[in-house]
Amino acid sequence: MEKILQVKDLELSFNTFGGEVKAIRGVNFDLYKGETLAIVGESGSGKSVTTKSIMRLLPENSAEFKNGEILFGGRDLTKLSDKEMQKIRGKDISMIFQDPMTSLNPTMPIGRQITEPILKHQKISKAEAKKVAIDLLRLVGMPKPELRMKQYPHQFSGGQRQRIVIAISLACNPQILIADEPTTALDVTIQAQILELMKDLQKKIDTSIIFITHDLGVVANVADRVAVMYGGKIVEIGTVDEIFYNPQHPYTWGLLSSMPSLDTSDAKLYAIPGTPPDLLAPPKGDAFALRSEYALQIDMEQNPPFFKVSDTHYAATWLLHPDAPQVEPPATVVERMKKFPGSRYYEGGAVYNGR
Amino acid sequence: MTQNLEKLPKGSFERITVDTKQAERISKPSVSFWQDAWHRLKKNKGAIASLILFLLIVIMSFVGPMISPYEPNAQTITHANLPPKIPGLEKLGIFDGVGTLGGKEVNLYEMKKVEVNYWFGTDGLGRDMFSRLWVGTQVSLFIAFVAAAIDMLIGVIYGGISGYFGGRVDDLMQRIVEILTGIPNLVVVILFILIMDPGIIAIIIALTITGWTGMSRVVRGQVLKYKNQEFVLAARTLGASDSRIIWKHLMPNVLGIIIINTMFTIPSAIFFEAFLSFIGLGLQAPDASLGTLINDGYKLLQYQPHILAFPAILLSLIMICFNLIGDGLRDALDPKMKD
Amino acid sequence: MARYIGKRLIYMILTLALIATFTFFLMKILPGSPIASAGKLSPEQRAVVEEAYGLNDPLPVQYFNYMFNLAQGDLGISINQFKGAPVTDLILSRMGPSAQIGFQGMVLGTIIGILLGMIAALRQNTWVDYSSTLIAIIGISIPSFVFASMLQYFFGLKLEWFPVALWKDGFMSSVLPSIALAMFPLATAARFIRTEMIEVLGSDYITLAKAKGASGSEIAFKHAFRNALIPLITVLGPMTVGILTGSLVVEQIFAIPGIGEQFVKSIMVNDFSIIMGTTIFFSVFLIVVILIVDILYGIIDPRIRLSGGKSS
Amino acid sequence: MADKLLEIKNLKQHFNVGKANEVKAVDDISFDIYRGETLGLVGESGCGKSTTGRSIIRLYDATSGDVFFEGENVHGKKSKKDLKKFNRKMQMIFQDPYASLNPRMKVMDIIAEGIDIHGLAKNAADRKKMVFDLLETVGLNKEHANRYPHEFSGGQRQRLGIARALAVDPDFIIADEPISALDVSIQAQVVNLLKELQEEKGLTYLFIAHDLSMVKYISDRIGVMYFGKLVELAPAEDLYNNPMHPYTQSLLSAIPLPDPNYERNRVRKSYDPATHNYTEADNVQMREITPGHFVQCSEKEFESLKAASAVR
Amino acid sequence: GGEDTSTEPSDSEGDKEKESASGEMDSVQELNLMESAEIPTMDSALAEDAVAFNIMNNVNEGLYRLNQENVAEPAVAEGEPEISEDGLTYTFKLRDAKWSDGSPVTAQDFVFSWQRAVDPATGSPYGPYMMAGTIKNAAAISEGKMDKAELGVEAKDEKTLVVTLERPVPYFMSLMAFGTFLPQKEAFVTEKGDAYASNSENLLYNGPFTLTNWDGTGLTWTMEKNPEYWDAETVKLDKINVDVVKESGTGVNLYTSGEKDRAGLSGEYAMQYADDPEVVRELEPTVFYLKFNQERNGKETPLANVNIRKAISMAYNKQDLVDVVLANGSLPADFLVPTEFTFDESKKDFREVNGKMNEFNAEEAKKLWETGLKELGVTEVTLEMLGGDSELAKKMDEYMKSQLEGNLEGLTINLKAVPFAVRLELDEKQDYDIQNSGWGPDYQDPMTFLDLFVTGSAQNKMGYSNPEFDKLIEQAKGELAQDIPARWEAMAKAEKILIEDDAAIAGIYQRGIMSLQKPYVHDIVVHPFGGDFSYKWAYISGKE
Ligand SMILES: Nc1ncnc2c1ncn2[C@@H]1O[C@H](COP(=O)(O)OP(=O)(O)OP(=O)(O)O)[C@@H](O)[C@H]1O
Ligand SMILES: Nc1ncnc2c1ncn2[C@@H]1O[C@H](COP(=O)(O)OP(=O)(O)OP(=O)(O)O)[C@@H](O)[C@H]1O
Ligand SMILES: [Mg+2]
Ligand SMILES: [Mg+2]
Repeated sequence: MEKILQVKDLELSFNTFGGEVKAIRGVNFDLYKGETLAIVGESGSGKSVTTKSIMRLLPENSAEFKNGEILFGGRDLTKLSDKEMQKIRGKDISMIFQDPMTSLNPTMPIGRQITEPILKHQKISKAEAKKVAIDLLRLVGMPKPELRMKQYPHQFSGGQRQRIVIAISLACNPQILIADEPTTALDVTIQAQILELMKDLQKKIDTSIIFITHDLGVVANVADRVAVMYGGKIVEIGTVDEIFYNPQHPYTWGLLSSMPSLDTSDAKLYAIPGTPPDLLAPPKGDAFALRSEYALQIDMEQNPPFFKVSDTHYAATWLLHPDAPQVEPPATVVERMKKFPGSRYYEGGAVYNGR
Repeated sequence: MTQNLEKLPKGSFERITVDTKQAERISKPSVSFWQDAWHRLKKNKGAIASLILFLLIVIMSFVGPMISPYEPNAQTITHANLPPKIPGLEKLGIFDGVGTLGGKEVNLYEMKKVEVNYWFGTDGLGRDMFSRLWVGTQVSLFIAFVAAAIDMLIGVIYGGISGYFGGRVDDLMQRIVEILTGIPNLVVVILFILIMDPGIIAIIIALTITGWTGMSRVVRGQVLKYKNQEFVLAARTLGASDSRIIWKHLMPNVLGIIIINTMFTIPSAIFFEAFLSFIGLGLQAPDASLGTLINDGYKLLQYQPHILAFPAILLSLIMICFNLIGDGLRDALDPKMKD
Repeated sequence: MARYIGKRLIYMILTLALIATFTFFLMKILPGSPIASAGKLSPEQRAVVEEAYGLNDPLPVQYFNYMFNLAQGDLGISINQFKGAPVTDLILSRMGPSAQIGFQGMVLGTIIGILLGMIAALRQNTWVDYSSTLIAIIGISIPSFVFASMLQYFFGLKLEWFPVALWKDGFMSSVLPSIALAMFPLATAARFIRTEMIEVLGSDYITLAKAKGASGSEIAFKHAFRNALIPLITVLGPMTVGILTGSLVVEQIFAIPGIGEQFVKSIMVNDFSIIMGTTIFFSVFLIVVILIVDILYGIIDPRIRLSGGKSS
Repeated sequence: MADKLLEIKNLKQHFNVGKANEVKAVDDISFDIYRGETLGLVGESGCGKSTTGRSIIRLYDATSGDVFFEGENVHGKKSKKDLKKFNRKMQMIFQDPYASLNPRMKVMDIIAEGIDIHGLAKNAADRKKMVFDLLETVGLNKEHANRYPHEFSGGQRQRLGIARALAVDPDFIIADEPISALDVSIQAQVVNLLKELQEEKGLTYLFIAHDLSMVKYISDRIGVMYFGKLVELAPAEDLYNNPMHPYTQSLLSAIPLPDPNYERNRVRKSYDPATHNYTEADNVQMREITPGHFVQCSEKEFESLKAASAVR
Repeated sequence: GGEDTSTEPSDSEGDKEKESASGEMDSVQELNLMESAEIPTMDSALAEDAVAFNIMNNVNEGLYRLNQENVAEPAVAEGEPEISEDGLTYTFKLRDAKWSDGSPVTAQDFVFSWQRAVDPATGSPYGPYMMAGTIKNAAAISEGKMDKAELGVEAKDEKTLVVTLERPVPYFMSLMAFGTFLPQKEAFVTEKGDAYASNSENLLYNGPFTLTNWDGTGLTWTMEKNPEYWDAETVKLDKINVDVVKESGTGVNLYTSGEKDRAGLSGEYAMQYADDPEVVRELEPTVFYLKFNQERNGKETPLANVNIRKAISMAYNKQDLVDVVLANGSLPADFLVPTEFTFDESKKDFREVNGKMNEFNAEEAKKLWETGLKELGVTEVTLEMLGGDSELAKKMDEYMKSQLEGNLEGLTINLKAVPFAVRLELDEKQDYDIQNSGWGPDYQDPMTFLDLFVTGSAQNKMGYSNPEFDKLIEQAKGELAQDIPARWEAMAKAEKILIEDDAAIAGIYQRGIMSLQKPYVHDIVVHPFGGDFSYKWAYISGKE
């Protein structure tokens, strides 16, 4: 498959007066054409910063690229000028934000907000742009789009607003669509509609989507591949089945077990204890170790490298080191692993051991 | 993404138990909200410089009259209208006692056979401008602070009550404010000053009558915002009384805005007093304020610029200080500016 | 909308009536007689003269007479400043120049202030920001009479670009006074816009606009400006008051036949009907400004427009 | 289970009554809460869940209807003392851990607020000890008492909120979306804590959320709200396995689960209230279909639902 | 009369620089002037302020007019009147003067105008003030006790006017030059009704100029040469453009820029321009003095003690005051009746007759002060000094305070500066200790100053009463009216009692005024009372 975006060894810090916040501490991933890559991880793990750095939307006076590159179409986005970046934004890469209530300019009719990127990036007349915008609105399922073009954001419901934001992001048929928690502010029924819509649209224009969320249910729904972030790093990355049915990183285990499924019994939920690491002074070694019951001595000293689980599945935990002791994942995770043919707990006959 | 299989020391892979209680640590040192704000304010060079400058001005307003050899109100009529002269600076061509007389540049000290030096010159009654300037600063600052304090008191209480009790009370109180702002405040102030004996008290009262509406609006807005915040609701569900909610919950949160607003009220009070002295309703002679000094001086702009220049510069400096401190505070107290 | 304005008009009349009442009684506490040479008359003579002006009626009678006439748009006649001149005529003849310099000053000040504020916000914490803040602060910290005198001296007398004073050369005469008046709105606007812009620039829809590929200036003007303007609109009212206060000083210094300087004079000489008339006139003006501000509010902010006016 | 702790009868909460923008946030709902149970309340955003909770605890004065707590009418006129007593027994945990803690107060004072109001501590040392104990209970430690809320993470703050509620030793706690603002890994901490506390202290919860999977996990029974009305109320398992109201079905079908295989096959049902085609005569009300399973339905629907459940 | 609260106007007799003029008149005879306030009214019956009287003096003319030497000479009156033995009846013959509409000025016009001025229904403040006690029955009419037709003025025929007085008035001719006694044409006034005098169109003129472009409330107007004026050939100016400029700095700037031909120099500006060659100086007959209130709120003040009053009146250096503080050519006033104002038959200044009284003498003041304090049995006295709120007034009061406190141990002065209207009110209520007050003459006689202080006068208001003083004034007004030298002596004696013996008031200074005037402006005449200036003789020469 074609790699459309490559993020290599990305390190990024914020210079605050409290000191240097090392928000991204070496992130690597590729994005393939037409796929949906979900990024999950707890609050503050660096999901938004990673994607904003792709768009270069971070505050210029405090954010600083420390290392690494972001390759898009052969160009390193971290090195482009503002002008060049403006050409890419909205055209090749576009973005949807979390809160539909605040993402739209309250004093501008939505029609103009949709045509803005079209007029900006394509050489077409205003009338044509308007037509495109109306089509887009129709595409995202807005009834009577002609009438609604002149209306202002407050005249739309949350779900409708999020559709408008999606329409804006799709205006120039971007190659990459970044959706940063696009449904967190919506309730489940509307969330479901939006997710369906995004999937439909992806099929139609074949964009690659980076989808950020911490809702694992949503991930299971939309993602082809999943990256799990913790403390400014990706700690595990793999296909959606691999992550959900054969997770390797204790943090992923924690995440998966803390979600009750509809048939979870009355047993206590697994809860990850403690608080996320302080990125002003990130701990030596594995950032998650302090909260992990699977911590090893080495976690305190050395950062785990990525261990390959399969061609598509990697995890950064010392537990995958050949010398590491075999540990028993939480019960709910074991339940999941039972469904995965590559896992050691697989119950379904022919055993293939990835290790 | 390479598989790292280098040999690691034995024991590296021993399982350890981490104390998850310890994971609830907070690594930052404990700071109070105000310490935090102060911390951020300290980063704001403009605000800190202003603060220091302002303190200097305050100190000078008390020390100034003392270090000057002349009393602020003592008239030496033969020494009237002298330009500034500071020994030591003469060679630089400034503060050398040279002034205009009948269109010509002359050293007025020599002409009038004045042996002593007046650092900032003298006025038409031969009073030392240096000590008058600082005494004037005292008065201006006093007016400003008292006016701001009263203004804060009324504005805060009025706005607080209006916002907190809401409904009819709020409606009524807001209509009253509307009417008060509807009457051009100049009318009220001038009328008041005419009715009362002119002087500091009259000025302060005049300021108080009209000045607090701005503050009350601000406070009301804040109270409206906070009174439905969940922490207030929480206090209510705990059975907290209105007064407890107002004093323990609302006031500490509104305080920041109040302080900021005061920073902007103070310069306008100083300025307003200056304006009053322009229309002849200011302080009673021989008391001086920056306002009256400027007012005395602006007619002499072309001939004795020193009489205007020093108070005008000082007034501007005070204004700038307050504005920058106010700006700094706003940034420092803004929760959104949290790192 | 019509209903809304209608309702507002009723409120306005109510407010006005209250203001008139308040001022009326305040006036009556004022010391001194409105008859200029009262001091020269014997008590009998004085009583006779005061009778002629209806000043000897019981207070309630005077009050009701005044309010009754006011309701018919009659502001009475001047007692000592312009003997027998109808106050309405006086105000009308003085309104023009005041309105012109006030309006010009307001527009000039607001526009420059907005520009300064925007530049400051866009270049936050750079020297551009600091110098624009400094200009704004100096703008308000130099009293308007000093500023007006300096303008007159340098641009009128020394450079001869504009007339020194007097209301004779049409627009040219209005330039310096307008500039003097512009300082207050300039400073206010600059400070407000700066704060607002900084706030708006941090909001989500600005990030979205950036994500669309909009350039810095497009973001500033197309997206941020209008939203930053909303709070400025609310201070337009107080700003107008500032202009009014400024105008009496400026009118006096530039010898402009305006209503402001006239007003202070009338207070000083206790010309009851002029004070009342001007107060009412100012109040009407102010209330109308506030109404306009509220309507503007709706124009600028569609959220308010469509819900039919500000609720508070 | 038979012990009714709370009875809500025909509770109505309308806002802006008599105005054009009247909102019937809660429109005639009735249900009981038994001692020791957790009643979950779900529904889409804005359907009136919070309002229900707040009306129960008297943050709003109900438009009409009654709330009986241990047989006493909460909404009847009460003396300050009675109210205080009631406030001790019923507590609330709020949705937003950021907004629900006073940013200017130290944790010690926040948690001790209830202790202070009700005079529960004998002396300062006792008060301190109580706060430390509470912190311990919610999994924090003594050192935290000296800190300000902004120094805590979201999950920790929510635990502070819980500690505050627990300080007065209540019987009944309304938890208004206590986990919605938290991220998944933290949600579990809070839910676990709530469960533990319930077991330890025999608490009764009204647990409001819109996330059905978490609600189901914690609740014994679940009520589903739709536009101010309760449309279905049933034991948790029952509701999940056999949702009867079409809205409940739609809601359940929309919840994404962390299971890719399941997600691939999930079919979402949509709900259109118009399909009911209710008329005046239909007498729509809550009806018990199977024991403990109530559904809002018309007479006709009642029959068919009953028939359907009999088949199962 | 009364205190001139407007900024000092001024003038100069252009003849000081006559040599530059060389008599050549410019072709453009246009003068550009400023006034310090608007015209409140052009109705001579209602006028009471300097601006109005000044303009009326130039656009209208009464029986008499002050000439270049400030002597009242016949104007509308043709020659001197016939005066009856008892000095109570004056018969004036009128010359063939015309109104600006071409109609003749008749005796009836005077009768109408004077009756109107004294009629209480008109509400004129100055009519009653000027006429009561002078013109027969005026007082009673003004109080509404008599019909206005009873006023002692009568038109014998078109051209003969007979005036009957209450008592002999030696200075009656100078009164006839005063604005209140201007004629008004009845037909015109009735026709215009309320609109009369509301703008320059609704007025008739019989003076050297006519008023044009005046809208009634505006800041600008013009005076144009009146072709119907009987002495039109003397008038050289074609046009006078006037603008109201209230800010003295602006006035100076307008003068400097060449826009205006003359600018008054107030306060600070006087000092700045002291050596300017274009400065002209004038001494006004306006005198400033301290009023000592002896009884406040029904209680005696320390000022009831004559030694205290005397001490204060000698305790301030008037010379320094006029030289340094005022610096505008004012004179120290050790008197009440001003210098260069009134002269006896031998042209001897009244001042020379009476000399100086209570001159500055710190030593003497101190002694008196101590005596006074002893008599009062106190060591400290605090007094409130009421003053005007103008720049200059405030500055002067500050000086006074410093002088008094410096020279009199134990004295504290609290200054209170208030607007004029407020000061009047306080004066009226006698609610002050010391008041810094001023007075300008209403007619050319010491009496305009002296009778202010008789017991119970509207100006007294300070609890001063001396029967001897009252008697002297009474005599000067009555029995001695026709015995000029004796009258003169009585008035001199009265002034001595008032100032030297009783120290009821204490002189401060006689106001001098300084103005800038372009060298090409000639022969503007300045008057001590009534209208301030006459432009009848003025001309432009050397501007081109
Ligand atoms: N402008 C900034 N200045 C300083 N630190 C920042 C800034 N933006 C983000 N950070 C820090 O970078 C880290 C990563 O933040 P990021 O927003 O990427 O988290 P996230 O994974 O998106 O979390 P969430 O789920 O809450 O959105 C956090 O510790 C945050 O405090
Ligand atoms: N004080 C109020 N005044 C007017 N309307 C209100 C008020 N409080 C709530 N509402 C309205 O009542 C309805 C129910 O609100 P409520 O907060 O109870 O919903 P909710 O179910 O808790 O929603 P969410 O899941 O978003 O918290 C909403 O339409 C809301 O706009
Ligand atoms: Mg994020
Ligand atoms: Mg809610």
